[in-house]
This record gives sequence, C-alpha cells and structure tokens, in this order.
Amino acid sequence: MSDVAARELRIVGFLCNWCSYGGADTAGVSRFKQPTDLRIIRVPCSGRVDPLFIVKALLNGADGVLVSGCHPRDCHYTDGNFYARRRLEMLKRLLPFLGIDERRFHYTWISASEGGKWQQTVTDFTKRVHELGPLHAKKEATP
Amino acid sequence: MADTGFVQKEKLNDFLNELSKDAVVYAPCLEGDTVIFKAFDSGTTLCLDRPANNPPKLVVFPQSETLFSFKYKKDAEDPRKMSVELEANTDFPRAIIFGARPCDAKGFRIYDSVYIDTNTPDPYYKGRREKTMIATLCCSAPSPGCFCVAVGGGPAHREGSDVLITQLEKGYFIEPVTEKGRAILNVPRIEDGEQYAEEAHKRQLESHDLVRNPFAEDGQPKISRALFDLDEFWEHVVSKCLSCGACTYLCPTCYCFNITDEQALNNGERIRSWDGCMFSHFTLEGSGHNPRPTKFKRFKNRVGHKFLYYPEKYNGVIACCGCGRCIRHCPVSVDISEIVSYLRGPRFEFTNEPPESMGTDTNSQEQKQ
Amino acid sequence: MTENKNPYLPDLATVIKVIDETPNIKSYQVILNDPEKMKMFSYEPGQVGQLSVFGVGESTFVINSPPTRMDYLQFSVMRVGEVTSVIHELHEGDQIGVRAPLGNWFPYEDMKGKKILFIGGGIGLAPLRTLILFMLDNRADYGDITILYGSRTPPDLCYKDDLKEWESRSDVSLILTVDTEYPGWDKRTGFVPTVLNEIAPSPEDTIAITCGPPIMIKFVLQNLAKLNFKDENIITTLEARMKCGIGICGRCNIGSKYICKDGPVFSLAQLKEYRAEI
Amino acid sequence: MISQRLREAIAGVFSEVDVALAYQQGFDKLHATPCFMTMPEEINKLIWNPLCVHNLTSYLPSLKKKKVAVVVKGCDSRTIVQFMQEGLINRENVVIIGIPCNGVISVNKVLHETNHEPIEDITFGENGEITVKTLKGEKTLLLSDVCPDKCKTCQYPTPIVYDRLVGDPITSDKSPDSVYADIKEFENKTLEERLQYWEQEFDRCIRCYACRNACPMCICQDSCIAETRDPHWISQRATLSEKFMFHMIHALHLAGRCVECGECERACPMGIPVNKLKRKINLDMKELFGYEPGIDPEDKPPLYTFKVDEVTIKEHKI
Repeated sequence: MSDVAARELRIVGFLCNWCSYGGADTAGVSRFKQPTDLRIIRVPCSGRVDPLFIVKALLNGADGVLVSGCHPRDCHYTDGNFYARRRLEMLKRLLPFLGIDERRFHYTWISASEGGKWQQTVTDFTKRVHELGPLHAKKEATP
Repeated sequence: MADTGFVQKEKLNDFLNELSKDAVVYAPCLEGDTVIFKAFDSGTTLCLDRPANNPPKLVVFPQSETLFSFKYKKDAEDPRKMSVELEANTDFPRAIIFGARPCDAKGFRIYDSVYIDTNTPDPYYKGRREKTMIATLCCSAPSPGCFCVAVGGGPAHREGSDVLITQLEKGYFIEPVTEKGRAILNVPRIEDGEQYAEEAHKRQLESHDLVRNPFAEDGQPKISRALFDLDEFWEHVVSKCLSCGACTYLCPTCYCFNITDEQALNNGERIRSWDGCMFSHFTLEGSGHNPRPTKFKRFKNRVGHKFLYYPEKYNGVIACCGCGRCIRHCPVSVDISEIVSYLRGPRFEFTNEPPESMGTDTNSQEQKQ
Repeated sequence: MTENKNPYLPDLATVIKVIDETPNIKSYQVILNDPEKMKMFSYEPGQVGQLSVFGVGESTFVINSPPTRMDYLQFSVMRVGEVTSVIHELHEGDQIGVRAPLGNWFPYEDMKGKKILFIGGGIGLAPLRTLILFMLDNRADYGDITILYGSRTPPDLCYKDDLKEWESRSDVSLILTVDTEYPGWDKRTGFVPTVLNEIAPSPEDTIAITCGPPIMIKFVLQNLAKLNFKDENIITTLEARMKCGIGICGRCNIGSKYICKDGPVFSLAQLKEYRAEI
Repeated sequence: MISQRLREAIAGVFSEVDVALAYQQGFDKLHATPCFMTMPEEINKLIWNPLCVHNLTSYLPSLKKKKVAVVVKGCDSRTIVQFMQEGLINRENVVIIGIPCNGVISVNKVLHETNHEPIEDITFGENGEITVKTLKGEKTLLLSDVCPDKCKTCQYPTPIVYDRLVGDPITSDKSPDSVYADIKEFENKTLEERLQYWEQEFDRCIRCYACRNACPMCICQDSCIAETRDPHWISQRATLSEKFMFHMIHALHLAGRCVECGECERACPMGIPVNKLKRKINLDMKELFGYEPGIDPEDKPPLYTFKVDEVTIKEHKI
C-alpha cells in the first residue's frame, strides 16, 4: 500500500518512545494511509540517537533516515531532545560534506497526539527519498 | 629463448597491460603524494621512484579475507533445530607483484617458513603465494630509515623474488630468478636483454654501500639477553610509542592476524584480518587478564619476535627485512634499528647521548625570533 | 590433523549433553557429525580444541574426557567473555564447530611408575580430569595418586560426580578444600597453596601437576619449591588468548614458544628456560 | 638562542617534575622526535627548531598520575585548555613551558619539494628560509611553503596557557577568515565529487589507528568502539564502508572537541586528510554556537550542553 508508485526503498526511522512512537501509533490506530518504506526503531528518547546511528544506517544500505522526538520543552527526560537537536543539526550539516545529500536525513518533533503530522511527515519524507532514488544504486550492497 | 629481457621506458605501461591480461598486476601507484600497491589499470599512475608506503604483502596476505562462510538452516521437521553448512574457497586468481623492492620480496620468505613450511600449511596464504609472481625492482638509492644490508638483505638482493628488474637509462632490464619468473620473458613487448646485462649488473652493486648499517660495530644485530629482559630498558626507549599499528601494518614481515565472525540473519563469514602486537586488545583475554598490558611489554615482544624468537625457530633468520617503513612512517619516529643497536649491551647508559652523526641543534637551526 | 586439511575449517559437531557444573561453569559433551571422523578421532590427554559458535567466534578448551572413553568429547566452559557467554546458551542438539586436537599433552609415558600429585583450583581441574581419568583407566601403570582440589565455595567445585567417585576409591587420595567456612561444609578450608603446605607431600619420585587461576599457580609453584620438588617434576598448563591454534597468529607466545602449538603443557623447568612470567 | 633558554627553563623546573617532555633529533636530519627526560643529564639532548612538529600534550592523559613538564607551541596549548575543560588532566601536575612559534615544517611537504630524495642536511635561516641538502644538491625553501596547513592560518602562535614562556610573545598576522577557507572551497565541489573524494581517500586506510592514537582528544584509546565486539559497531573487514565508518566514529567523537592540532593527519602513513572532517565540524560549531575548542578553560564543548531556544537552528521542512 505504498503511496509512492515505485520499488520500496529502505528508510530507517528512530522514534522516541514517549512522543513520536505514540504519534505513529495514533496514525496507525486512526487508519491513516502511510507509505511502507519506513522501518521504525523505537528508542527511549531522541537524545539516545547517536549521530553515528544515522551514519551507520546510511553507509550500510539505508536510503534515508528519519529521527523524531518530543517537541522541545516536552521531553520526557526534560532535556534529551535539546541535546539531540544540536547533534542532529551538526550531522545535517556534515552529511553533504561527505557527499551524501542532506535531504536523505530529516529530524523533526512529533507528539503522541499528532497522528496527522506523523502521516504527513512520513509521506513527504518517503516521497523525497524516492525523488533522490537509492543511495547505493551504483555500489554493491554491503554484506 | 633469451635468458634476460628488456623493456623500453616508454613501453612500460604497455608491458604492464600485457601482463594484466592473464593476472592481476599489483604495482606501486601514486595517489596524491602517497605511493601504494594496488591493482594496476589504465587509470593508475605508476610510481617506481621510491618504495611504496605500504608493502605488497596485501597481495598474498590481504588485510581481510574470508576463511569460510557459514549458513544456518532451519530443520524442516523441527524448526527449533538448526543445521550449519560451511564453505571455504582456497582457489585464487593469478597475480603479479610488479615493482616490489628486494626487502619486500624477502619479507615473503619470512612468511613462507611460518605459513607453508609447517605440518599445518595455511591454504589461503599458500594458495595465493603459489599463484603470485614477484617481480622486484632493485633499489638505486636507499630511502630514509632503510637498513636492509644490516639484516642480510641488499638493494639487489634476490631472495623471495621470481624476477629481478634493474632500472637503466633507457628502460628496465629483466632477469628471471626462479623457474616461475622465466614466464615473464614470454610476454609481448619484451626484447632480448643481453646487451644490457653488463650495465645492469654493475648498477645493481652501486647502491649497496650507500645503505646505512646501524649495527656497524658488529655488522649484524646482536642482542644482550640481560638487557633485553630489563624492563627499565624498554620503559626508557619506547615511552614515546603511541601503541598504534602503523609499524606492524606497514611491515613486510609482520604476519599476525585476528579471526572474527560476522553474521547477518542466518548467513555469515569467518574472517581473518591483520592484527598487530602493538595493540592492547591483541592479547587481552576474555577474563580481562592481559599478559602484555603495557606498550613496553608489547614493544619488547615485537623486537623480540623479529630479532630473537623468529631466529631461534628458523635457523637464525632475522624476521626484519630492513625496509625502514616502521621508522619512516612512525608518527613519533620510533627507530627499531636504534633500539636493536642499543640492545648490543651488555649495559645501556640511560643517559646516552644520541650518536654523533645524529647531531643536536646548532645556531643555524634555531627558530627565527 | 592431516597434512592437506584446511586447518581453519572446523568439523561440525552436535552437543549431546549439557551438564551444569557450577553457577558459571557448564560441561558440554559433543560428537562430530561425521561418524567416520568421530570413529577415527584420536588425541592425547591434555590436548585442546577450539569450539566454534558460528557467528560469534571460537574459544579454546581442553578436551577433559580421556582418550580411553571415546563415546563423546567433553569440554568445560566458564562464562567469561563473548564466546563463552553464547556457549552457555547452547542446548542439546545444537550445532557447533570443533577444531581438535591441538597442542601438546601431558608426558604420561614419563610418569609411569611414579607417584602423581594433582593440584587443581576451580575450572583448573578440567585438564587434570583428563589425565586423572586416563590414569585411573590405566591404574596399574602409576604409583600413588593424590588429588588436592579447591574452589571458592562448595557449589564452585566442578565434576561433583567424579569427586564422589574418587573419594570412594581406595587407590586415590582426594583432598578437597574451599576458601572459607561454608554452611554444611565439613572438609578442609583454606587456599589450595596453604593446604598444600599442610599436607606437605614428599617430592620423592613424585610428579606434581597443577592447574588453576594464575594467582593460585604462582603460590603453588612457590610452595612446591619449598617442598623441594624439582622444576622438571612440576608440570602446569598455560592459557592465553588464542585464535589460529596452529602457532601462526602471534598472540599466545612466550618468547619463541606458542602456547597453542608448543603448549599448553609445560614443565616449570621449561617455563623458566623460556622466561615465562608467571 | 631558544634551545639554550628552553634547556634552562626545563632545568629550572626539573626538580619539581617526574618527567619532562620535549624534542630531540630523530632518526635523520628531517625528523625530530619526542623525548621523555627523567635525568638532568638528558636535557642536553633537547632541540628546538621547526622540526618539532609533534603535539607533546598527547601524552599527558596517560601520565595523569605523574608530575610532568611539557614543551608546548601555541597550537599545542589549545589541547591543554581542552583537557582542562574536560577534566582530563590535573593542571597542578603539569608545568607548561610555552614557546611562541612561527610555524613548523611538514615533513611530507619538504619531501615533496625534494622529490622524496633523502635529506642529507637541513638548516633554518633567520627569515623562514630553509636550506635542504640532498644527494642531488641544495635547495632553498620557504617555511611558509612547506609548513602544515594549520600554520598558514595560525591564530595562536603564542601559547594560550603556560607557566613559563620561552621567547617573546608573537601576535598572529593571519586573517581569521582564512582559517576555514579550504573547507569552504571544498564545499564548492558537487556532492558526487565529494563522495568520490572521500571514497578514494578512505579506501587507502589500513586501520592502523595511528590517527586515533596520535590524537590527544581520543581518550578512549584501548576501549575504542572501532575494535570492541560489544558494542559491535564495525567489523574487521577491510571494506570501504567499514573504513568510512571508522573515520566517522573518529570525527563525530571529536565533534566540538577537536583542537585542530593536525596530529591525526600528520600521523597517517597513507596520506589521508583525516583532519578535514573534524575541521568541517569545527566550522559548523563556530557558526552555530560561536564556539572554538581549546580557547577558554571555563567553556563547555557545545554538544555537551544546549540552549532552550536555539536561535541558530531553524526547524527543517521537508
């Protein structure tokens, strides 16, 4: 039921347990239609997301990575997403320096009630990654 | 058939292309300011002016290789049971190392004793070694740090080479050393080398005396066991060592390795990869105990392995070919030849001045104020 | 191992029985999957094998069942690192790899007619067990057999069935000790080296074989020297991180000797010659 | 005569310390090498000239329990400041002998200029001219042509922190805007060109970890996740993606901490420009948070802290 009429790409999503994972759940329970390229990894907090997770995913076969946490000031652990914001912004700026299109990586804040925003984000992000095409098209997949 | 061959300077690339037709040719190529051994093709820039940063050992002993692959399979009858299948490949393509230096070639002889001449020969090393022809370029001048003549080698040493190449004004004089090496004379674009033989043999001898011998006093390394076993000696001479692996990974005679498993879903591989005795984890045991916990102990083992243990096992052969890479490329210029020369013992003056020739600074070397 | 075999390729084997020895030690009885290979398999007491869990790696263990009892090969595994932790999760029927036999063995021929003193601590009884069972199966060849074995607490004693049997035999003298008092323990307490001093065995015509934690070995060797045991009559086994098991990969050496190939069994005289640090 | 004054300065503090770290002549004329001096007689070995490239402060964390005197250049002193920020040294155990510096040489650049002929002799003149002698003859070079890139844009020729200063302070005459000019220039390449560049560079990596071990801020050393099996970040396979990942680990663990001493790049035996990634991150740290590592001991690395309202970080739209 992919929205995008093309071969599925590999998109990895790191979602915080308290807000964004709930948001995705809300979208699911509300039966919002979503593309199916995304593989969700639930993390306790966006502050748990080491930028290296994203690099590792992109180097090892992912075509896009999405990170989503609680809105700033709403972190379950008070300030995890504040740290995350700095780190992820740093990575966002570093990726193009490596020759990786920064549009393959997106980070955002989605609360548990924002099922609609979740649906929109996944749909838009998946669409964008499809526009960019597979990252590892020319290279053989890493074993 | 002629006994020797000659390739005109401007025809060298064509010659290598001919060689590439039925073997992978590894040659020293320029990347930026770095010379590395890699598979030669039309896009690479050959560099024979100086020894490569890395030795060609990777051709026969790659940085990582698959020992075997394994597959877990679910039992159709009982899904809780898994069976395993293993698959190993020890069949390798033909390869030619072109432009190794005599020290590099000698390094393979050090490996052979350990990997082939044993009751459990290593099928991976042996398989590659047998398929590889080593064409060695004589050195016309020593590089900084070189000391091959002090460890039984020399700028035109033949041990380990299948073919010896001497660079002359007009081109390259090519001389088979082994039966395997004779095949090179059949390659198109090679001329009869006879008229160049005399000049080449003269040239081969020229640079021998330019190579330094840090063990000049005795002519060869001599190790005082008392000094070697003195912890304070090692603490004194290697305190600046960073414990990295540049020396071992660039060494044509270092052959230590690690074995690790990698698995994804039900498939995986057992991998052999370079490892180095300078790393702390090399000997770290599961329990947390480490028999060589300090860089002093590790460095002692490295020197010991090359200059004591290996010779003890293999008829006095020193497991160092004097290529100087560990000295040239050490980030802090640890000099193994200097350390071994100190080990002559029986005593070591811990306040030793550097030898006269190394000098200290003079007024002219002052930094501008 | 035959000349042309790939020395890195393990034989596939099946775990047929798992025995809980202590809270962190389990024994595994395994058989090679190829019945022909299992039938032809031969080794000497003290030789080791590499057990593979494919995907995790290999680890070295002594074959602690004797060559006189060839129904299976037994290995005892203490949970310490990556590989041993995964081995501890194995069950009957699971597939593993075995590369064996590797290394040297106890010089049991030279021990014939002599009195034998075994001194073990904790999982250090494993290599001794091979030789003890081998000697018991060839009992007439050897003189008095004394076994001094200790562990931290009674639950930490390995091979409890064997201990029971040895205790009941009249041709074996078994001395057990645990480090400190323990509820229900009515035998000796105290560290193995201390108990060794207390029982003060005579060095006359006796070979001492010891294996255990490094600190125990260190003091046992000191005390044996005090008891006038000669270096060549003291035998121990060494352990190190091993990978290849055939004397190439370079990590288990003491000087020019490789524990995996030239060991693991050494006499104290040899170790002194190699300047081993123990 | 700075060498002599340096020897005197070290002799003056020698009784207070267990070991003094300085430079001595290395295996040939082109190389200095770090020396660990524990006896007063050794002070005569000490040299000071533009060959003294090493950042000696790299050794400080491993000598934390000892009292150490250490010779530092301006660039090296930033490491000490960063150590202080992160509590990695006991400042009172370190006697810093600062030396204002006009630039050191890059061994590789000198060798490049002499076509990699072995250097028979090298002398340093009054005005930054360097005379090198090889078997092929003599050649005069300019320090400004053969210095490491970091010297070309050096903002801190005089140590930021020191206990004794040997020589007169120098003020930088280099424009602060020049510091990251090369990074900005690299960003003019297309994405494909950049990826290709890094793939070619990293492919040479032999994973000897010289860059990591030479790095003063790589403090995990023997516990580096590049080698651990648990966590299992990378395998021992010599594939491009594993090499790439290792360099990303190195760069990201230094984000906002790298003092740009360039030791990683200098140490690399395969000529990989490993410092470039870290400098790119530093440029971003400067633009985003106005932060420069190794300047203020009271500061905090920007990724160890946050602001509730980050005015410089805009929310990204898809």
